[in-house]
Amino acid sequence: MLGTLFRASRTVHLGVAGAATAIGFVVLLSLAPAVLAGDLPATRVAWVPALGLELSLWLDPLALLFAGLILGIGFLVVVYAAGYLSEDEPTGRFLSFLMLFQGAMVGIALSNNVVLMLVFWELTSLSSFLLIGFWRHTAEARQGARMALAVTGGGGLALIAGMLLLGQAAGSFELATILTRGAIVQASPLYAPALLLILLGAFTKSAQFPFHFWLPHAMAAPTPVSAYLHSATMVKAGVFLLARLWPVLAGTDLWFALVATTGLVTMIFGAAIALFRTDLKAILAYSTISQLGLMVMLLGFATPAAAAAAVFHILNHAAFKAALFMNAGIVDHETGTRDIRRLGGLARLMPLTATMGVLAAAAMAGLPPLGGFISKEMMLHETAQTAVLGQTWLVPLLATVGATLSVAYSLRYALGLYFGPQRTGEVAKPHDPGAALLAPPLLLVALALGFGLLPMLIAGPLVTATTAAVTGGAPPKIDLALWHGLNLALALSVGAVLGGAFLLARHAALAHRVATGHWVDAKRLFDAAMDALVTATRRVTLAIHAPSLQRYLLLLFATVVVLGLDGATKVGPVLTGGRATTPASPAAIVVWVLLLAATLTVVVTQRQRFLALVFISVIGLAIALAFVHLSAPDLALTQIAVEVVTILLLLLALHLLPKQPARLSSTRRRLRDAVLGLVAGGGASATAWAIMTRVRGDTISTFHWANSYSGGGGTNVVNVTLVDFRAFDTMGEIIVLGIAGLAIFALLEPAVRGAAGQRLRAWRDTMPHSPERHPMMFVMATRLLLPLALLVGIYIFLRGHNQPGGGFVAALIFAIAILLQYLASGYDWTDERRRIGEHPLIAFGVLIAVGTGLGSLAFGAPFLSSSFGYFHLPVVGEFELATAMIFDVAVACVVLGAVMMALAQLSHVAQRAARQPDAEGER
Amino acid sequence: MRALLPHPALSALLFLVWLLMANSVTPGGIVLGAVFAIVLPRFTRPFWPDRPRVRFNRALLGYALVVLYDIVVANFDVARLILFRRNRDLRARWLVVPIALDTPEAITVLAATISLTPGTVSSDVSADGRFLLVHALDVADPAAEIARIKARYEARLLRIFA
Amino acid sequence: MTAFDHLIVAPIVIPAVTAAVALLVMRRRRRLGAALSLAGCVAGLLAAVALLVTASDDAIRVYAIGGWRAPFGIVLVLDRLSAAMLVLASLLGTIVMAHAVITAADRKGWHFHPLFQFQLLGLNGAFLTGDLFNLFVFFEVLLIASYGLMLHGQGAARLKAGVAYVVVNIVGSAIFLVALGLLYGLTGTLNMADMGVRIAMLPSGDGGLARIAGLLLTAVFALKAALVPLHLWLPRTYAATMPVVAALFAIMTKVGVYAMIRVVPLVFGATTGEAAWVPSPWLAPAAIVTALLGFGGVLSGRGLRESAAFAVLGSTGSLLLVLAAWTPAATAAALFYLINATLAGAALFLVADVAMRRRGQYGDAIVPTPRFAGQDAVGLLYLATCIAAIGLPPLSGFIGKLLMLRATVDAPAQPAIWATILGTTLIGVVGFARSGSAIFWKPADGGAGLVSAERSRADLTAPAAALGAIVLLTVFAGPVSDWTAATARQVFAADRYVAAVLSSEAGR
Amino acid sequence: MSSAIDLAVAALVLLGAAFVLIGSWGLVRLPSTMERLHGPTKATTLGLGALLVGSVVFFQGKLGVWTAHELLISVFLFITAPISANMIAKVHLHRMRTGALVEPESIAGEPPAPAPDVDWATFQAPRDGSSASTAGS
Amino acid sequence: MIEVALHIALGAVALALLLNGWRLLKGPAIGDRIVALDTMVINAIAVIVLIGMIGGNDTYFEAALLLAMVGFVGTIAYCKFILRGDIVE
Amino acid sequence: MSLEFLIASAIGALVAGGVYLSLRARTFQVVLGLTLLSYAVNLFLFAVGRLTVDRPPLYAKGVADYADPLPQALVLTAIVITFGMTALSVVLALRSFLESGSDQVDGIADEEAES
Ligand code: NA
Ligand code: NA
Repeated sequence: MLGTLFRASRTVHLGVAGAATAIGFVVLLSLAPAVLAGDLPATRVAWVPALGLELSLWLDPLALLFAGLILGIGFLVVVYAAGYLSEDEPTGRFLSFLMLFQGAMVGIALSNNVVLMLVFWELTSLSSFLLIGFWRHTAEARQGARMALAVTGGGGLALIAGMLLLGQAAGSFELATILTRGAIVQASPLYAPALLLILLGAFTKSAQFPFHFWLPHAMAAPTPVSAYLHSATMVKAGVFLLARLWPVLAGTDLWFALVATTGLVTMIFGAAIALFRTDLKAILAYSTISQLGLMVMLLGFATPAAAAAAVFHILNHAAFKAALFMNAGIVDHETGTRDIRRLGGLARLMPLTATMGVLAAAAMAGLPPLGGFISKEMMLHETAQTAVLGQTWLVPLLATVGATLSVAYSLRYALGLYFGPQRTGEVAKPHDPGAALLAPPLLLVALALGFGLLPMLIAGPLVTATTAAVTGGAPPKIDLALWHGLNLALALSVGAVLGGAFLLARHAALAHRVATGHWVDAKRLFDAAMDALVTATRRVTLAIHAPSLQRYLLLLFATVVVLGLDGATKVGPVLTGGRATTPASPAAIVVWVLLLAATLTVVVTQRQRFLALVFISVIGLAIALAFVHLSAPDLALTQIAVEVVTILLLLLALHLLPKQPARLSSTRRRLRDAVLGLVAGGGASATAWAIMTRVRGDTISTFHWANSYSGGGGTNVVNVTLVDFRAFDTMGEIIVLGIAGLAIFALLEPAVRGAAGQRLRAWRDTMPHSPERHPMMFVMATRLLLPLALLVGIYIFLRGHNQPGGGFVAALIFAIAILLQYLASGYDWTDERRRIGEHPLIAFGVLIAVGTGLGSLAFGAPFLSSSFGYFHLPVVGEFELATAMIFDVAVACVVLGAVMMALAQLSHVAQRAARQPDAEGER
Repeated sequence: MRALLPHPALSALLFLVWLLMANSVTPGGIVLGAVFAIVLPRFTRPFWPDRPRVRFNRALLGYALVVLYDIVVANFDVARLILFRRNRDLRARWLVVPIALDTPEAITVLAATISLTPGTVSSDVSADGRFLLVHALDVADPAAEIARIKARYEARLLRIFA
Repeated sequence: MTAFDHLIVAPIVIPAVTAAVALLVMRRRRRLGAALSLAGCVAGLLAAVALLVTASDDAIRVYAIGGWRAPFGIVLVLDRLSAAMLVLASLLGTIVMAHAVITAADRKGWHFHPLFQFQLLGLNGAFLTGDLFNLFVFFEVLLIASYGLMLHGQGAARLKAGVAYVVVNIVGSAIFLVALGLLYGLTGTLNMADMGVRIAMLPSGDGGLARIAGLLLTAVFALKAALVPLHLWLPRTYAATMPVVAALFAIMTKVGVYAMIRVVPLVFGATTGEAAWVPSPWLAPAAIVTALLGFGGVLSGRGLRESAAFAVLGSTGSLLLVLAAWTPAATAAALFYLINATLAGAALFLVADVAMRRRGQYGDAIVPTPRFAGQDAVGLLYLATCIAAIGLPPLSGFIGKLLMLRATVDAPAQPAIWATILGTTLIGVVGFARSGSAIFWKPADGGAGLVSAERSRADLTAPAAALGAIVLLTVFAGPVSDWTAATARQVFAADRYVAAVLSSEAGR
Repeated sequence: MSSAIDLAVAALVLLGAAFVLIGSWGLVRLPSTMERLHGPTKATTLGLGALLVGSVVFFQGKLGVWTAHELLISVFLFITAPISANMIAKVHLHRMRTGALVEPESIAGEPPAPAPDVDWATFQAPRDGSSASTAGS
Repeated sequence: MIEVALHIALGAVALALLLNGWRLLKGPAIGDRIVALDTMVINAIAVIVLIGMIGGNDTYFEAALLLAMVGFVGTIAYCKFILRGDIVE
Repeated sequence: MSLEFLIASAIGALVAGGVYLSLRARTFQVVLGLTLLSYAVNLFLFAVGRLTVDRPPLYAKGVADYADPLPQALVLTAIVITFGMTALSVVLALRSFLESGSDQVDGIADEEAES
């Protein structure tokens, strides 16, 4: 929302944010009476039906409570931020993140669809990441933000799984529906995993042990954020979730064991640490952890009364903890430090701040007459009702320990800051800040006080209604009061206060022991784990993804071999089919021997590259002969022509490459590759054998045969297939060739500059050369051959439709005829005599091919439909014209263009490099 | 005529080749062949700017017959050498043939002829274009062989390439 | 036939003509060529959208090229799946092309525009064709165009990576041909619909060969899709090429996925006996490792492009993992996620490009830099893109992941699938948070800001547009997911496809 | 008539094949490259020539099909074969001169120089303007 | 009679091919190998002609023609490579 | 020996050689390997139409026995495409060598350069 206002003034930012929040709060207040009276305002807009995700919002008392907290405190935080953030901070960015966060939190509170709630849930993680990292230049902010994101975002992912399972078990993603299906869910086998995953989400968000460690580091955020996120809102999302799903999830032994235990442990653990922190915000952060533990524990008890206690404590905690954070922020703001050891006796200098701070701390300590006292007593009362492992004393005792610790750290905060010897941090005479900083905490402290003095009036109806919403049952009868008579809870409470005072008195000694002890620091563990993860991942990633083509190919071949074996062996393999084999003539066997020998020789002589090329020629020749023998004249023609061009290409490249490089592979590797090659070759042989010996079934080429002449106008079925039945393939094929030409041009054109150009100029052939460039006989013969070859090419082209031949072979013949001129007379000589550039040839070829295709549309026929006719001219007689021949012209154009482009570019790259203007400068 | 057919000999060759390829003599084939025989030489003219004139005379016919005859005879001679002569008895020699022909085209034809008749292979030309290096598989008298080549082939070629 | 029936060839004709004309024009008039090329992209997009609208009536349209009816000729088939892929490719192509023109990346070497258009042609052809060999041909078109594009701008690292990319894919093409040959030898047909029918009727002794063919095809598609262990080519290729090209390549891996979605249910579907669902047992484990390695790579990436490349890898892994269940629901979810992953992957590279342009000598390395122009705006774009790529709310990646999770709720491998998807998301979140905070938050020592060549903000247009597409996908996630669900149903109703193709009136 | 054709065809084919074989046998048994170079010329000329003529006769006489492609094959071979031989000889000369030959030299030994201060083109670039030079044309 | 003659001829040519192959493998000079390859091409033409005659089919002659026309290009290129390194100057 | 055996074993030999060569550490050998592989693939693709001697697919009325034309058309397409790919890979190999001075593809040169 504020994103667009990035450049607007600070006042505008604050105004908009404050107003938006205030309006939201007011709207909420206006709905509150109805909600408390039992109304259930709701709205829904479909979003992703396939997911069961819809924008479904409702406002029940629990939602009201949370949304109210979020918006109310949110407004105060905006006001506070106005005083807190200096002029040069980017308020626009800050507030837009804050508003995003606020919106997401309200969304969690109001969601009536669990999937929607997940959306908001993860959004809060994200926006808190941005807020914690707001002061991004500091390492703590960045690390804190990342850690918060990792832990809460990660928990959120578990929550996603949990919620989806829950929805699956309940048969709906509508929260209202799910809440009514507790029995079904708890009976479902999905209950346990769902619960575990959901708790993971809740506990991480609410910083429950052992996921608590991110919260203190989130304190790197600006204080308004800490006040907001880490006291009032985000961390409570976990608690909210537990409360929200109470009717479906609570009440089982598993719930109790997990939730209550985690809460209790967290309560004690957080409090104990809080006691020994020296950073004000750290003290508050750990206290928050502890307090959250308390709430979680209460919800874990799964009784309505405990739920009521939790609800009331949520209210109290929101009030006093936000106030405390703001208080700490003021102190930090005015004194320049948050180190409690460097502060003291501030009460005289900052009386208003001190008053608020002391009152809020008292609420946190659970001292009367503040609301904190009431909720703590309710808590102690509930623990007294709870037996674990048959022991009734265990839980109350531990809870009292937690309470004791909380009294101690609260008092330490209040006394350490405001009383005792005067220490003022960085500043000589700090003083109370302006109204913007004072008013919000003041209001909150007043609230905390009100919760104690007039609990039933201020909070009674809300707590009652909310508790009912949490438990999903009838509104419980609750009695919020400071005095419930002399009972065990009061005794425990008093004990806690006394114990706390005692602890504080011995604090110095204890702190020394704590400081000298060896403690496992969760953050350091987390960091170490993260670093280890990153290092390990990087190592694995680098090791796996080494830039080795050999490895890529090895895995590819191995995969294919494994898959092939899997395919062949799973079902009973039948190797040889029923088709009669064809006896081989001696000539065929000889050609086969030559092919095998040549192949073997290529492999053996691979490092003598020139020789290997000679043997490649032999293989090509053998295959051409095989095609002749096996009734494939078109293939033979093509093979012969392509072979020549390929050899020229390879020779051109070889000229500039090392000719007899050293061996690189170890014997072991060569052995491995040989084995792999033999296995792959064996597989290929077996497959080929299997298919060749099978009786051929009915094939679509029967149709091609039958329709070649009547429908395609040609007797060479292969050619008709290429230019008619499957002309579309051919179009793609010539485009491939055209692209190859273009890509080769693009590769070689710039090769004469830069490093490649230098290398080309520095390159000296190691072979001694004959001084003769253009042998006379060769030159003369090629000049005679040019028109002859062109004529043959034309002939092969024209007859292609009916006899072996066609545009492709014709173009190759043209290309070879021209290349011969290059070979004989040199690049420059030939190049200046050429008539047509390769680029236009390719372009026009493609255009002609597509144009032929489109031409048929004009006649209402599909793309690339051919037509042909027989015409009669005087003298000439009857002849055939077919659109397929135009298509074949396109083929010839592209092939000629691409082949010429590839070879011409390659053939004179060295000369071009030598002629490069900067060639002189380099020497 | 000169503009239409810059190289009548080439055109004739192309026309003949076309008919051979077409495998039949139809009116259509003749028309097409004629078209190509006219167009291709013009199209490829830049690649052979100063083609020598070839005379269609008796020398040409005589030359062709002589060469064909020599090829057949030499084939049998060399076959005998390959089959029955021991390697150490072979009298392989380099022949340095001085040539009077003065166009590369004519020299090429001479060299090609020598190569086509088994037993002799044109291996190189001197840098000044005045000698042909011929490798002979088995000659008793190099001078006589050189004289034979000059008399039998070069003399006729001098009359064809005027 | 009405003129509208011919529209199906537009996605092939438009780029072909644009490429050829651009090739002719570019030599003398660069700007005009670029403008034509961009116009070609837009025209292609419009045609694709029109086809999408056409396909939404659930009919399967068959167009017999050359008038030769299936299975004898090559037919183009327009169904929901092909239409959706066409739109996705065209949209991506238009955005990327715009970025190339805006940032003048097209002038870093020769023939960018023809190669780009041919690349689109190859993609569109692959999506439309109903013939397996024709699919191979279009694979080759899109591959060789991608080789050219990948090498655009050159430089030692790019060339070196290019060699590996090209060679691996050439081998892949060879395997494709073997598989094709085997299938033709067994069934005597090349039309995919016909092939499925004929495989179902093979004598039992031929089952092994059919299985081999199916698995080889799977290997080929897996290679294109970069599925472990055939993924090794991807990270270097994508990281070494120009980011704008890599952005277009975001769809390349998806072509492999598309091919699997198209071919497996049709040719190796439920009725094909011994060959039924033949790739299944291999797919899921490979996909799990792919997702892990992909997002692990995001975590350990040293540069923005590298981590983006790994993110593409990871997303492919995730979606193949879900796809491997071979149910309509899973396929629907995977398709939705595929759309998101393509756009998000492209956006990642585009943002990386923008960052590189502004960070000068720091390039895309994940190290702190002095402040650079537009740091906040680029940072914000990066954040949003990462959110989409990794699948956090509120963008469509999240919806995609939720859909995938839901679709696999009943899958036998559900715990593994869920753990992989969610676990890799977490790894990715941590990874992107690291890279983002290092680049956009952490200041380098030495205070002065970077003076970058980039002054205008025009280069933010295309990434913003990609993001805009993602936002639209999010907002209209409902209709889109309905579409993908209908698409998946269509894909799995192979008999309908077969009936449409083989009984088509079209053709001779 | 038919038997005469049969006989002619058989004779021509066998003659051709014999020369092809003898040529290749020469390639195997002759002592060094230059001598071996003489073998294939038999295959090119009389070997293939006889086969091709046999083929013309065969198709005309036995199948009634007039084919003349065979003659074209000979035309092309007559143009190209001498060039191949020439180039291979040049390779041999070049290797011999640069001392790259490890195998026995030709029994003819080193070629004599054509004239004082003139060498063969393989060893000395053809002089401009001479008929051995193709530069400028 | 023709049948027998053709098969004998084909056998002879095949044997010739085998001899070429032997020389090709053996060398020893690069020139020997190139000669062997060149001869192999010529003999291959003979094979094609014979196959055509045996099958009574003149369809294959274009292959032979093409081989006669372009077969030597490879030979030349190999030679040029040895002589000059750069086959196109 | 049958023709089928000859072709099948030739395919196997070419595949074996192709696989081995393409696993070598330098680009040129890899290109040679690819060439062998493509020969093998073309032969295979051709062979799936079954082997037929002396029956080229040239249409004539009444002829029922002919070589399957379709695989031939496919192989033609494949040959052309393979040629394009070979050309590109050869040029790319050369270009890469010129740029970096190394024709190795085993990644070892890169690691040296990086360290
Ligand atoms: Na050159
Ligand atoms: Na001779």
